[in-house]
Amino acid sequence: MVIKQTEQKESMLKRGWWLILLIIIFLIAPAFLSEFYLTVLCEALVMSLFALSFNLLFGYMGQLSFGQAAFYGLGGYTVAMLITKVQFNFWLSIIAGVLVASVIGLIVGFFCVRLRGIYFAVLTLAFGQLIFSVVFKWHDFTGGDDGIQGVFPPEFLKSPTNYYYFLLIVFLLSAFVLWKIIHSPFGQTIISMRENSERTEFLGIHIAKYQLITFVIAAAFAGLAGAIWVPFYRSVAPSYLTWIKSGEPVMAAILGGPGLFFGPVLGMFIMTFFHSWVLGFTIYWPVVMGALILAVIFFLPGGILGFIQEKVNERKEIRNRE
Amino acid sequence: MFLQTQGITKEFGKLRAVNEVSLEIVKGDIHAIIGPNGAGKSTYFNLVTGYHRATSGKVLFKGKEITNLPAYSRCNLGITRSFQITSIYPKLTVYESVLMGLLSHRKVTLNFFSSAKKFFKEEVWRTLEDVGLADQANTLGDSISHGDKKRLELAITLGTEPELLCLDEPTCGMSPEETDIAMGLIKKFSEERGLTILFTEHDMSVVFGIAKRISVLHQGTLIADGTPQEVRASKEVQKVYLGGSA
Amino acid sequence: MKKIAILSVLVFVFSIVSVSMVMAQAKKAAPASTKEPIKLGVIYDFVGGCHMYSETGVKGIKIALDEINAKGGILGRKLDFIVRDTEGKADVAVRETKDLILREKVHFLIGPCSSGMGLAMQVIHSEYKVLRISAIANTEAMTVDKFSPYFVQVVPNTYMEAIAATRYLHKKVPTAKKFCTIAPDYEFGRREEAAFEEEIKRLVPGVEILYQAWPKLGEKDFTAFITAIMAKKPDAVHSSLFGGDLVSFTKQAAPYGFFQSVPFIALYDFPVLLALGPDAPEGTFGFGRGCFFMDPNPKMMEFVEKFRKFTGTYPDAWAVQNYDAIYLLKAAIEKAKTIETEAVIKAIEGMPFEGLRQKFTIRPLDHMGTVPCYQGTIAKDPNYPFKIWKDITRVPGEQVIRPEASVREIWKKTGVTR
Amino acid sequence: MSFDVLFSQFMSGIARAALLFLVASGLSLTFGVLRVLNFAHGSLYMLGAFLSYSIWKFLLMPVLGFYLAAIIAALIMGAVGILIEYVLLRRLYARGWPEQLLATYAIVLIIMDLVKWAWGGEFLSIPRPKPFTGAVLLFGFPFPSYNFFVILLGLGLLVFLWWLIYKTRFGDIIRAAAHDREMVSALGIPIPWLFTWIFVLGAFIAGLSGAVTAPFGSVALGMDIEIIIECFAVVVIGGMGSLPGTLLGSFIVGEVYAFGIMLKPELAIAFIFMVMAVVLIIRPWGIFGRPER
Repeated sequence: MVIKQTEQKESMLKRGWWLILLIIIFLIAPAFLSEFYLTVLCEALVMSLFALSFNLLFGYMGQLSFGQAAFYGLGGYTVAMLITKVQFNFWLSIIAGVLVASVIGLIVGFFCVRLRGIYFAVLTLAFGQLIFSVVFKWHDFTGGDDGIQGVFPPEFLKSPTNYYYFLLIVFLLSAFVLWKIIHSPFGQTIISMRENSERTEFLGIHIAKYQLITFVIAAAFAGLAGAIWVPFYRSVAPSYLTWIKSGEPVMAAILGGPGLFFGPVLGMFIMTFFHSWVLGFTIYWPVVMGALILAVIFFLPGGILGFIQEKVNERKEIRNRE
Repeated sequence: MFLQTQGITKEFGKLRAVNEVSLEIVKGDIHAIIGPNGAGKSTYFNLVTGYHRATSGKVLFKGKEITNLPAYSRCNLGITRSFQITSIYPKLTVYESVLMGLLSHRKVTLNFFSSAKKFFKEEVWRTLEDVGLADQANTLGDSISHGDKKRLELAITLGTEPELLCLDEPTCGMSPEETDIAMGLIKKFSEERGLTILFTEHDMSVVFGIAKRISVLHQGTLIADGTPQEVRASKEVQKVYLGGSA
Repeated sequence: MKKIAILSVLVFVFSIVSVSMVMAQAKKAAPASTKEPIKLGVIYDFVGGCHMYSETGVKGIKIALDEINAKGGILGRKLDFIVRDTEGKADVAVRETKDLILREKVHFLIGPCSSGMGLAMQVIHSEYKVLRISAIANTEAMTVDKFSPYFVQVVPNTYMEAIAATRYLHKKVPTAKKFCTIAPDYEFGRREEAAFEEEIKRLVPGVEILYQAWPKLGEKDFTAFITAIMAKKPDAVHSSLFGGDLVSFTKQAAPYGFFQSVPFIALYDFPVLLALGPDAPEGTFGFGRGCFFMDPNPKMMEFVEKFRKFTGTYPDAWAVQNYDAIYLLKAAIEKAKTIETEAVIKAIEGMPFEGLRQKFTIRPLDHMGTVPCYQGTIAKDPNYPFKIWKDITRVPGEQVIRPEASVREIWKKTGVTR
Repeated sequence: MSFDVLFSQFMSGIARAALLFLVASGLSLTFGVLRVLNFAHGSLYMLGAFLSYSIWKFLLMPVLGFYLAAIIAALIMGAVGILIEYVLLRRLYARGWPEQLLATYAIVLIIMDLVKWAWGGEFLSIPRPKPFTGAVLLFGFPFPSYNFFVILLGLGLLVFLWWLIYKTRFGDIIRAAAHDREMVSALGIPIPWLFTWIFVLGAFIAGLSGAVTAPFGSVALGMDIEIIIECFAVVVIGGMGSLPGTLLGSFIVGEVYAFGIMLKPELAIAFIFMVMAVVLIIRPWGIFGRPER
């Protein structure tokens, strides 16, 4: 179905050096990036974290959720309300945002994990829209349609470059944690559940419990992404919770390659830079994005990174045979 | 008392697939359940392993009632099974598949941070060597031969270090040589690891060669239960097997 | 082998990024000499109901710009503009605002259409100290609650517009005591109905608001709201429905005999009346911000000719207000003799201005233009293929603008220091 | 709450239900039978509405104009359905349903821009067709006659689909395919062509329902995003691939929305998703649906 390749055996050392090179590129990026593209890079980082949290469910647990934006938005709204209404401490508001997203994730997940495939997708879509319509309509509490403005970070984080480094640290830490989870015994369990849930159940695994834990982790990281994003743009709006926003990580994962850890990250980077670049000279961005998706689905079945992975493996096999 | 079913019954609508079967499996035995197709062998098997829930009657394991326990809890008590259609991990390597059993049994699956590959290296290699799959440790599940897949499933179940191993037609679809190897393995594990084996089979020669005790089911009811010699001599069995319809 | 391949992809992605950076760097390097054109960032919502208003707004800007550039521009510098779309999403609106300020280096901003976007942008361009003029979005939150010195409004805000409309409704139906309201559920609708409630309580002692309907913006099916309102049997209904929503509401309410049984006032401006054509309910009241037929002064009629030559149709309120906004900016720059933001703001405060909607000034306290509000009754007119208004009243901004004391009171609550 | 208030609210619920049934019945074919999470159904509905507006404006026939425009628009949308299914979806049946979902999502983006580019942002509106302009007195309460037309059309479509699905061979094959795709193809029935016809029928109904809703309100951008989620709710509540299910689903959603507006206007939309979630939790395959094999 979706997963062509499982994770090749990677020791940290063998992959290590190019990862470090990448992090260096990220560290020196602000030096030669114009402030606008630094903003776009920040958005790419946050949305990549959102895509990673989504891919924990889709790529690794094998279930497509179409309501993850609800947790992303809830994280953002919690921070916005705490900071603007009660002038709560910035760092604690972010933690609160993650907690709120996790708790709602637990409640929603409790119902969703008993379903599979299309039913799981449609139920998460229904819950996502339910949460969106409550936030959208609860005018006096959430500010209704135009959301909340004036969500300022602490003084030293007001400059975009400093905030960029803050986002980079949070992204790298979260990516590291997610990487560890996927390669931990817990990760191995959810991958086995994806591959053959009946076999795994008969090895003594309570499938629903593990899916619920994964759902809560995904909701927590989606909430974190929303929580660190809202102060950067100083405002949050209900459009953060719609099913259209939930569709973005789905696109990024399938574009980049859901079978690989960094697939959704590459997918989201391409989408974000592509969007801001195309929007620069035309308002007809959606048709370009639609064409790009169709191209990838038909010509690069495993996603861009998946395709490259295959090419690399083929060349490796040819070399081994010689 | 190792495993006991008391008047266990299973109905699918009006069809009574298993009809009040009371049976006892002794620890350490290799116990076969035989009967013509549709005799209710698999259904009985599924009742013991928790795949189906019994309509009535009791299942007791080491004196504790497990009739309504879900499959994963029974597995944690030490009952694990293989499936008639081999159920393995097509996209995972042989090594990872066997490791999964161990991770679950040794209760480390809620560990979020240490790397899964570091766990139980010796046990996995030992099991792989026991079933003769050590050389294919890194190949994917769906790119090994049919016989190897059966042995892989056996290795996976051994990974959970069970006390009672239930095998649903372990030699189905195997050539005579493969059947002997498989049976040899089952006998070896039973002796080496003190495993109680419960398996269904419809090939007579296989059953009489290895089983210590045999139970015969016919249209859901138990018609004979005892040593291979007693069962071979019993009139009902001959009527069912040799005389055509009962 | 694998790592080289994956690295090649990521380097490839970043090469696109760095190439476009180099282009951006080059542009930044060029010194901003006095002869450089004055750059105007136009940012509107080309989505849903706002798409139509944004398009006509941009046409109004184009006409004004062509005229000004034909006469040598402002302070001898040509005026050019860049149009951007917010897609109706707050995060896209904020990013586009940053792009216009940081990458395109615009000197002034104009827009957006929806109030929600306006609020989200206001925080950003105030931080970067760039002046924005609003010619369509008109929530009072922009000039009062979330006041920013870097913002000027030439559209009557929700408070002014609702007060004027309520007075007209009361004048037309003095005996009405029981009211219902129906408004789109977002910033604009909420503010208008709040102002209506405040004013009707002042005008009619013992007034009763029986039911408030809040269809979502872009609602397609109003039948449930219509039947719910008619069931309450109100004496009159105030509404701030507009555009596509008002068209749908009107067509769905007509067969229920809604317009015959209850006096109704809503934003029946030119685009709505054009779309409704024969379905436009005669005798129903409308309020608006200045389409051509609401203020047929000579300057306006001249603009109508130019607009019809350029677009083949009549100018609506959004074209008129955007046109006025450009000329207001021109007057302020010429008075300040520089395009430096602080000087232009100082010049624009209290400056009297003669636009298509005749005279108004920009109040120094909250940069709110004392722009007029118009009301009228829908009627046929021989020389137009669509219905327009009769017995039109033009309420000057001064009569309905929120008194300064009340503005300062709100500022205490929302923490604005001025 | 006097009787006539409840009755009028109930009737406005019926009007909305009839409309929802028109649109959702097409979706219940593609989503229910083909199990394709077809987001593009809303876009075909919107394109049908815009096309019928342009054709009606072009024809300018006083009475028949509207009906002719609706039929032509629906036929064009059927052709577009063939294009989408044959060129795109047919290659994806072998792949997983997430790819199919994303392909329909891409089509939504493309059609959205196509409509924005071709028709721009004006609010286009078609007046109600001749015989159905006024209102009918029902128990003393005016009820727009156009709503009757929509209800009649809905019933007509119901009978047609019921006859097609339960009384023809083509229908038998559809029901069999809905239940077990491999078995049907094993019997030598050309599944690909069957699926094309189902998708075309779905697209035709989407186009027709778009044209029929045009006189209701304004034909404007955003119709697609608006309607598709409610259609999913209708199909999911009623039961996938079951016609009576879609009828019941549209009735429930129509009435929940109508009475929601009266009791708690703010939460009207939320109520629909609550019902959808409850049904999915208790009976994932919907009230009349059958569990997937």
